Formats: sequence, C-alpha cells, structure tokens
Amino acid sequence: MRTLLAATAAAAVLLGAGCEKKSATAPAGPAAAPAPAPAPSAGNTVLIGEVFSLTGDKATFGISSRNGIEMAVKEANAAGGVKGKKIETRVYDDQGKPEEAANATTRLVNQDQVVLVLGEVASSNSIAMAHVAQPAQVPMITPTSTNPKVTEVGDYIFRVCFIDPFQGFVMAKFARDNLKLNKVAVLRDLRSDYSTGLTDVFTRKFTEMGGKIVAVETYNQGDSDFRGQLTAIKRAGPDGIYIPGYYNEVGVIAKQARELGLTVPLMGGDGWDSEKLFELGGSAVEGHYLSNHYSADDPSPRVRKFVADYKAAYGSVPDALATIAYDAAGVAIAAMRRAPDLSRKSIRDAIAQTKDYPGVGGSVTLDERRNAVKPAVVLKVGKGKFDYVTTINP
Amino acid sequence: MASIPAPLRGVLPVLLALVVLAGLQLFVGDLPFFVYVSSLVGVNIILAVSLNIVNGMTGQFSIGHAGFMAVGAYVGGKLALEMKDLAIAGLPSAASDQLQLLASLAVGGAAAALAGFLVGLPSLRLRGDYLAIVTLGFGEMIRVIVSNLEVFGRALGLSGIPQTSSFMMIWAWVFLVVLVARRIQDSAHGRSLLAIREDEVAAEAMGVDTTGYKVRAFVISSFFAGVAGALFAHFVPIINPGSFTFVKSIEVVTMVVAGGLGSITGSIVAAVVLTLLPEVLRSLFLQVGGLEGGAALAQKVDQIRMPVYGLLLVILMLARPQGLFGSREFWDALPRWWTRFRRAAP
Amino acid sequence: MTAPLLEAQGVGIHFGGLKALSGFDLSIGQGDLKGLIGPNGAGKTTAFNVLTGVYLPSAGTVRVMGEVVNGMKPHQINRRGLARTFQNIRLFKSLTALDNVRVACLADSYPVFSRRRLDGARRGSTGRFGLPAAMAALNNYVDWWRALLLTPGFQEEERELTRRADGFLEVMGLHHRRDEEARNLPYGEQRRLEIARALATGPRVLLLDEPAAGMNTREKSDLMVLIRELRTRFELGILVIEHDMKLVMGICEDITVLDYGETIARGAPERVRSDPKVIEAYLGDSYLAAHGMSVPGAGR
Amino acid sequence: MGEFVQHLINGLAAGTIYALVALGYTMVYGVLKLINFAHGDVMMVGTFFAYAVARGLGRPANTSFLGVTVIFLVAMAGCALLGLVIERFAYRPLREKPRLTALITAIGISFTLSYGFQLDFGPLPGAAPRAFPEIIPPREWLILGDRAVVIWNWQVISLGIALLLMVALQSLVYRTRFGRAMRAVSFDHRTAALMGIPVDRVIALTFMLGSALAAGAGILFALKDTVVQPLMGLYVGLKAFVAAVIGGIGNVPGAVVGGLLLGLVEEFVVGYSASSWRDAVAFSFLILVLLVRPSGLFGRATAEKV
Repeated sequence: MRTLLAATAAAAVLLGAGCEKKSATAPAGPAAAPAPAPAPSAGNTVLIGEVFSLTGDKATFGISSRNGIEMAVKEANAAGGVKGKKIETRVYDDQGKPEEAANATTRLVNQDQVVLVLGEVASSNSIAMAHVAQPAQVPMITPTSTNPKVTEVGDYIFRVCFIDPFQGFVMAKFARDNLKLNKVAVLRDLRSDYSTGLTDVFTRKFTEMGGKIVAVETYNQGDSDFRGQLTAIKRAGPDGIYIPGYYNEVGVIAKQARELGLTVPLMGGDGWDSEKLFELGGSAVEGHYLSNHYSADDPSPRVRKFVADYKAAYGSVPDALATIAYDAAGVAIAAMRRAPDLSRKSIRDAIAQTKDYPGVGGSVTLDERRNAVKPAVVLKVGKGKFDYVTTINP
Repeated sequence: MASIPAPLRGVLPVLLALVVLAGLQLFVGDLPFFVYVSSLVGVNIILAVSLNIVNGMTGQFSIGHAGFMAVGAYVGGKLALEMKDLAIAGLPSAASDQLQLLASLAVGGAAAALAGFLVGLPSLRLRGDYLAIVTLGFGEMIRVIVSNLEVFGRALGLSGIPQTSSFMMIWAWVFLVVLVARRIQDSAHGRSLLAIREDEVAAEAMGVDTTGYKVRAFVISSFFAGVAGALFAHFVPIINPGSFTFVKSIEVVTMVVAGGLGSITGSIVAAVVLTLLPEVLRSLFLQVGGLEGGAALAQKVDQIRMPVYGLLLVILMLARPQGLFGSREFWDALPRWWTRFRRAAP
Repeated sequence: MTAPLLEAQGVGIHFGGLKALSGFDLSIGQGDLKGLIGPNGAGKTTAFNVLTGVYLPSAGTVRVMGEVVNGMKPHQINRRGLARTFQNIRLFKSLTALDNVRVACLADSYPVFSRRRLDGARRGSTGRFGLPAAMAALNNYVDWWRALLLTPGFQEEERELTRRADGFLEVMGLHHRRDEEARNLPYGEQRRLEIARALATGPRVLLLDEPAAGMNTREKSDLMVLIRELRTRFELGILVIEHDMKLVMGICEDITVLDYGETIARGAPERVRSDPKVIEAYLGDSYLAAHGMSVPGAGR
Repeated sequence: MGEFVQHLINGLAAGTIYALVALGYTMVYGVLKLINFAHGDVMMVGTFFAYAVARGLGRPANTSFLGVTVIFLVAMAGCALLGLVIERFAYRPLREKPRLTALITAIGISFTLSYGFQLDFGPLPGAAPRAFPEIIPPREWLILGDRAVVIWNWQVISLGIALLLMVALQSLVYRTRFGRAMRAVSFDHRTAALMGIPVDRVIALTFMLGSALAAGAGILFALKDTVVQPLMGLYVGLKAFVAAVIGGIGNVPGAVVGGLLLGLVEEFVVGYSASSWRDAVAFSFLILVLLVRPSGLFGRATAEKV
C-alpha cells in the first residue's frame, strides 16, 4: 500500500507540474479551457443546443420542453431568423442523469460550437450543465429548473421561471389567506429535488404564517400506490394536503385520496400542469389548486395563439414545461436579435438585459441574480381545464 | 524481463505507467471533451474490472456494483467538500489539490470496502442467484438511504465538489486496478478464487476457506468500485442518487459479461466499446444524416441504448456465453515466445 | 499401535426421516489401508461427507489427530490432515493440471505468524473470533499485500509452490499433462489428478471415493500398486470406498461393510467375504444392478 | 382503529398483486430453478395488451362481463405466447448451461421489454403513464363507520381471484398428471426425460401458465392503481420474487402467503413509520429471511448432493 501511495503521490506532484497552465486559465473541470468562440460568419445558420431527458421516468418532461423550443425556433425562422441567419437546434438526451447532462453539454460546447444552451427540467441536471457552460463561458438558460442553486453557478446561467422559494411561498400564502387552512399535510416525491425544495419552503412559510404541518409523507417517482401514505395522512386529520409533485403521480394520488374518503383540497405547483393530469386523475382532480406560471385560458391573444398553434402542432394543450421552454427559447432569440453580434459573450450580455419580455408564461424580467422576477398565478382544476383564481406578486 | 531484479518487479510497472501518463497529461490538458469522455471510459473500466474480480474470477454474481460506487462517490465527495477550503501548505496548489483528491479517493474506497465487507459477510453464504438478488437489494437500499439523508443533499445530490480529477489520475487508477487484478490472478489467492468458481465443494475440501476468500474478493472489488465512484464525483459536477441505480449496475454487468467473465482484457475492451459506442454512433449519424435527419437519429441513439444493452445480454448468452474473450486474456493469443517470456517473469 | 489419526465413534446422521448413517465407528492409524464397501445407497459417501465435515453428524464424534472436529468447516478439517477425492470427479475443470494441484498446495510459511504458532494458538482457544482469528487475519492481510506488491519473498514462495506441485504430478505420473486443462484429461488421469490434488494438501489420512471407478483392469492393478506405494511414501492412513470387490479385497487389510447406514460386518477380507449378511446384501444389490435399476439416492 | 383496518385492507390489496405475480415466479423457479427476472415485465406487457383491447372495445363494451372476459383472455393469451417465445428462444438453449447464464439472459429480457416499451416510435407506447380504463367500475363494497373504512369491489374481487388461483394451482400441481410431470421435471429433468416425460412441453406449458397468470395479475394491478407504464413491472417483479422467496420458492401457498405478508409489512412501514423507507423494506426482509431461514417459511431444507 505504502509503496503505491508514495508512487501515486509522486504522480500527484508530477501532475502538479503538468497542471499549472491548466489551473491558471480557468477553474479545473471537464470544460476547463474556454472553447474557441464559434465564427458567426461561418455558414448562414446559428446553432442552439438543448439538453433534456427524453428517456427514463422523466421522459415526458423532456419531450414537452423540446416541443416548446422547437415551436419557438420555427416561428423565429419563419420571421427571418436572427441577423439573417437560420436558427438550428441540436438536442441531446441525458437519460435523466447528471453525468450525461454534463457530457452532452461538453459535446455541445466543444464539438458542436453552439452559441448557447437551453436545458433541463430537473435541477440536478441543470446544475451539472451549468458547471460545464459557466467555465466555457457559454450562456445557458434553464426553462423550468426552480432550484436557486442553478443560477448561483455563475454569470452565464439564467432562468426564465420563478424559483422554489417563491412558488412555495405562493401556495403557503394562498392556503393561509384564501383557503384559511390551519392544518396541512405534505406528500412529497422523494426522488425529485423540485419536490424536496418546494416542501422545505412551503413548510417554513406556512408555519411562519401560523399554520401547522401535521404530517409529511413521501413517495417515489413511478410509484402508483399511495394508499399507505394517504391513510396515514388521513389519520393526522389535515384540512388540506400539499403535493409538490408531477402530474404523473398526482393524478393517481387524487384518485386514491378520494377513494379513501379524503375530501380536503389538494394543493400543488407547476408540476401538476399537464393534460395528463385529467387523463390520469379523471374527475378526482377537480376542485384542487396549483400554483403556475400562467393560465392557459388567459384571454390575451398571445397566449390564445400559442395554445392554438401548439395544439395544432402536437395535439395537446401545452403544459407548463412546454410553455416556459417556449419562453426560454423566445428570450434567447430576442437576446440574439438585440445583441451586437452572435458571439457568446455579447449574447450573454443581451440576455442579462432582458426586461419585460412578453412571454406566454407572463412577462420576463431578469434580476441581478439572473432569475426571472414574475408573478405566479393560482389555478383551480376544473373540468378538463385549469381555471384562473388569483395572481400573487413577489 | 527476467533480468529485472526481483525487488523491482513490484513497483517498476507502476512508475513506468505514471511517467507515461504524466507525459500524455501534458497533451490532453486542453481537450475538455476528450478528457471528459475518457474519464467516463476510465471509470467504467475500473468498475468493470473490479466487478470481474467477483463475477468472473470468483464466480459469484453481484448486480449491485452501483451501490458501492455510490458509497465511494458520496463519502469521497462529502470529504472533498469538507476539505474544499483547506490546502496543504508549502505545495503548489495543484499538487495539494491532487493530494486531497487522493485522500478522498482513499476514504471513499475504504468506505465502499467496508460496505462490501458488511454486505459480503452474511450474504456470500448464499447461492449464486440468491446472492445476485441480495446485492441488487443492497444497491437499491443505498439509493434509498442516500435520498433520505440531508447531509447527502437528498434528491438534489452533492454539487460544488472540486473538479480536481484529471486524465492522469483516472488512468493511473485504471492501470492500478488492472495490475491488481492481474497479480491476484497469478497468485495463490487468485487460484483459490478460480477454484471456488470452478467447484465450491471441492475447493472447500481442498482446504480453501471459501467464505473467507469470497468476502475478500468482494471487499477488494467494492474498494475499487468506491474509488471509481469518488473519481466520478470529482469530474461530474453533481452527483445524485439517479446516477447509481440498478440500471448502472446492469451496465457494468453487461460490460463484464460481454468482455467475458474472468477476462480482464475482455472487461477493458467491452467497457471502452460500450461507453464510446453511443458517442461514435451519434457523431456518425450527425456526419451522414445532415443536421435535420441526423439530429433525429442521434437522439434515437440515446433512446435505444438501454434496450440494446438488454438485447446484447440475451444475444451474448445465446451466441457466445463466454463473452468476447472467454476467460482468456489477449496475450494468450500471442505467439509462444511471448507466453514463455511471461512465464519467465510471473 | 500408534494413536489413531482419524477416529469416528457412533457417528450417525439423518436427512428428514431417512437414517443415512448410524452407529458408525472407524479408526485409522498411520499405515492403515482400510476399505469401506456396501451396496448402492448404503451410506458410504455419506460417511465420507460426515468425516470431512460436509454434513454435520447428528450423533457421535469425529476426531482428527485426537481433536474433535464436529461442526468444523471442511477446509478446517482438511487443514488438520484429512484429504479426500470425490466419487463423481470434482476437478477444477478449466484450470490446468498444475493449477489444480497448486490450489491445494499449502504455503507452509506464513508472513507474520508461523503455521505452528497459529495452530498452537488455535488449540489454546476456541470459537471463530479471538486471538487466533486475528492472527490468521493479519497473516492473510499481509499475504495479499505481498501478492499485490510482488515482493521477492512472495515470488520465491510461488516458485516453491510450483516446484512442489510438479513433484506431486510426477508421483501420479501426470507431469506430461502439466499445462493441459483438467477437463481435457482422459478419465483415468482425471482420477489420478484428483489424488494428486488431495495429496498436495499434505494429509495424514487420505479418503478415496471409488478411485477405480470406470478404469480398465490394467489401470486398476496399476492403481492398487500406486495406492500401496503412496501409503508408505507419504506415511498415510488410507480409507477406500470401492465397488470392485477384487480391488478392495486385494489391498485392504480391514474392511467395513455398510448396508442402509448400518455397519453389518467388519474385519479381514476373507472373514467379510464369507459373512452371510454381506452376501445377502450384495446379492440384493447385484440383483438390482443386473436388472438395470438403481436405488434412489445412489452415491449419497 | 379505523386507519388500522384501512391499512390492513390496503396491505392486503397490494399483497394480492405481489402474491399473483409471485405465483408465476414460483412455478417457473419450481421447474427450471431459474429466477425469471423478466416475469414482472411480462406482466407489464400483458397489462398493455389489456389496455389496448379495452381502449379498442370502448366505454360501454369494455365494462360488460363479456368485454372484461375478452380483455382478460386476450391479455393472458398474448402473454402466454410471449412466455412461450421467451422460453423457446431465450431459456431453452441455455438449460444445460450454468444457472447464471440463464439469469443474465432473464435480466437482459427484462431490460429489453421495460426500456423497449419506453420508446415512442412504432407501436411502442412511450414512457408516459396511461390511465387504465375502469373495466370493473369501482363500487364501494363495504363501508364501516362514517367512511372510516371503505372496501371496494375490486379489492374483494382480486383477493378472491388470488385465493382461487392458489387453490387451483395447488391442485393442478398435486392432483393432475401434468402436475406430477411438473414435479418430476423440477426434481430432475434429465431423469424425468428418461421416464418418458415430455420435458420441453412441460416446461413450455409452465412458462405459458406463469405468463398468463402475470397478465391477469397485471390487469388487477392496473385496476388497483389505475395506471399502466413501462417501468411498472420492474419493482413489482422484484418484490414478487422477494415474496416468493419468503414463502419458500417453488411452493404455491408459500408464494401467496409471502405476497400478502410483504404487502402488509410494506403498508405498515409506510403507515406507522417513515414512508420514505418503503423500498428498503422488501430487501431487508429478503436478506433477513435468506439468512435466518433460506428455505423460506414453507420451503423444505435440502442437503446439497456431493
């Protein structure tokens, strides 16, 4: 052992010598050396990179997001692209794994020479991407990763949705002020950082506002039997249940909650927003509440048009993931149009200046921490659609 | 080689390898994509070869390797996070980084080895297929435990681990694991392991402490799995439970099986091929298919990956159950003088 | 008469209801060459398995070198000087003949504590844990590192082991097969290789389970000579299970006859041969055999 | 109190599914000594068959008795066929090979099915879960207190089916000629062949039977949890295996008891301690049983032949 350690230690020192240059230029890491900036003049197309999980248990989220971006890009190209160039996208699948997300981003940044990357729903994967994009100084916009840590990675990382703390606060406030709930139980998804994050904030805010969390149960993405948790919750006798999960499970949970005679309102976040919710939950999901980025039955023509176009293209009402991804692409494209040239640096600066961008999911203004400041809406699940209830401002 | 004085044979290869790698390091330093992919390849090789010690040499069947990898990754990663702001005085920062990295690798490996010991001690009394299921169960439990622990960041995982891993460090460990596996093979211990694989009852009757040997094989294997995990944590910006699922274990098993149970070279080749294949196919499609169709195809590559692994296992078992190399090494195929030459130096 | 190397007193075992062996007595001293016969399913191999620790006897005691070995694992018993071959050959098929033997070769020098001191400590204490276990563990640990670091001492030891293994192959006339995989050896040689492997563990007592099965007459007579030779050369006590009466009667000074787990006769060959109970048992058996049936659990 | 009873019912409902899947496991293991790792995924496929048929029939038709029967029959037949194919082309060639070879193959098939079904081209359903049509419209079967405890018709139905099948299988194995053949094969298929038993056919039939069972279990599972998704088989399969081992693998009543037991244990862990540890329960249970009583609750210990 000692011999080996000694030997490898020697290696370490040798390496130290080999490393100086490297660690001088940029923080060590997979994409340490900043890749050469793409020559904007090269060809008459400009390439945007996307990373989403298109396989595995989170595939549906990735696919929605990809659709949203595709649509935005199509529209932009129809409107003459940017600076007379056609926008191309390249999508890589990360199978829901951080290492693959980092791998894909490295590929986009170094091989494909994209000007910016859009990506990931799951915050873990977005963080992985950010750690590649930042040192390589490639601007990155994450549509729906709500964990604050993502944009903390560096000044090239942006986000066009609100963050967990705000969304958690919204629902806590709504539950307390509008629904007048005192005792709330929480049922969270153990495998999703999104769910964990929301739970933490909601719990804190709700108790601060004088409410009481009477039970916290968990499930795993992909589960389909929640009766045990729900029965336990029933025992605690809450007058509302907070379920910051994704529609795949929420629909089933609602059904089983009703089956067990739990009639109290259920509350959730943007993870609920999908047509699937109605397919999976049937009538059981009606009358429950969720916080969201926008309301699909917002009368504004922009939203109407988007919803109509999306339906036409993909045969379903766009869910939150698709919508915000669409906005993310929109913000990116707008920035590229504003930017003096198509170098990564100037695109980054242009994005940073985004103000009152008229997104479908509400107007987007990026604050100095590169997060979108935007109001959230609370929706009530109705018959096959979400009904607008109220807007809550930050 | 026979001319090398006995005392030197032990360490000489290591030193040589280190020099060579240090040389390479200078060249690949600023090829981020290459470095990243080669890191993934390296880690997979370490995993495959170490798993081969249990599944190939000892004939036990573990399908929970990702669990040990997770232990190494989390423990090593956590330690690295704790040491982040420290630096060893009187050393160039890079050197002290590397020493800290070594430390967290060692600790991660040790933790995994301990886990291997705790799992192995009871479960290795079980028969092959039962053992398989138990190891699987263990792997899953690790995932559950980690996603429950605040210190390990639950579902979000650990991020901000210093990305101090490097081409050289990873491949030094690759070399090390291969060397260890080879030397075990050529020692009395290795022969005992093989004996267990061939016929446990007979081995026991010939004075081989089968349980003991199985546990030791398990411990060594999980040590390297742990190191692989810790390395992984030092070049992947964030580790979370999603990276160490049953699926990962099966990936490694596929590599070992495809390469040939008991063949170190086989494992290496299989690990390299199976890790690079998606990359190669993807770029190939992009080359030929043009941007539109090509991109679509390239996506499919990622999607069909898992089913393909599955099919690969089935087809292999049916067509060539002994895998690519059987239990032989590539040098067994080399001309006679070479084998004689190897005999000269055991 | 020296103290017996292997001694069984009133050993019995049953699987569920079936009494496979009961009241089995046996004692083998140095230089003994005894036989164990009986029709199929009489419990011969079961007796072997009990003696070597594969099965835990439900009654009686087994002593090796005067030490009670009930409940010890087979490898521990083997280490105490009891080696066996198998009726249905159990070689390490894809290992070379040499490696088959080398597996069994014990390194008699341990890196930290000598074998003698270890055994001494073992006699002192009992149980799986405690000092001797720790000492053994330390030995083992250091030994692995010697192997991994390829220390000169280790290299020397490997060469020594190989030398000894070659020696055993020599003795059994298998040296020309040294580097062939065991599975490729002809039947007779496989049996001999099993014996070589057993000898390599350095036993005081050797248990041979139907060593001549499937051999032709010439091979058998060679084997008889060989067995006698081994006994003197390695100062062994030998116990042979054999179907071939001629062979058994030929070489064994003392024969035990089992039937349905009971000892029905014991003594010198001619006495046993003339024993009515034996004749009866064997007639029964040969009758069955003649009509091509087999008794369930044969070879147990 | 109410909750306790409710937990009891939930546990039984979950356990029933485990039990049904475990039956298939245990039968196949009985004859082949093979852990048919893909069993859970065969179940998944069967459920998707049923889903397709039910959707095809449409709302009123698929709730009629005839409709339901058709759905069950088609799904079970489809799975039987699938089982046959798997056995014929994947397992039979490996019968004389070491057991692990077959196990690896089984894992391979499991992966191919569960991830193949996640692809979204061709007829493949894609990763998204689908709502399973309520082919047995849920009705409250029994209500205790003021809805403190509700028992649903499908819960009763599936439990009934499970017990029925257990009895049926048991008598199949111990009363019929086929059963005797099965037992002979499981004891030693070479000897069985010598005794003139058509081993290949027996094994194939067992496989088809097991797979058909899986399909049935799958449908009941889908009725219970109202969704179908490609990964549904993986965990159910594993846990069913655990159940089979707990009950003593190869033992029919054992499988059912094991299944119900596992279901209850999981339920009570979720209900009365931390639900986040549920997935750890099954495996710790498994390890415990294997260490304390490797032959399972009902299995008989066998001495290894040397």
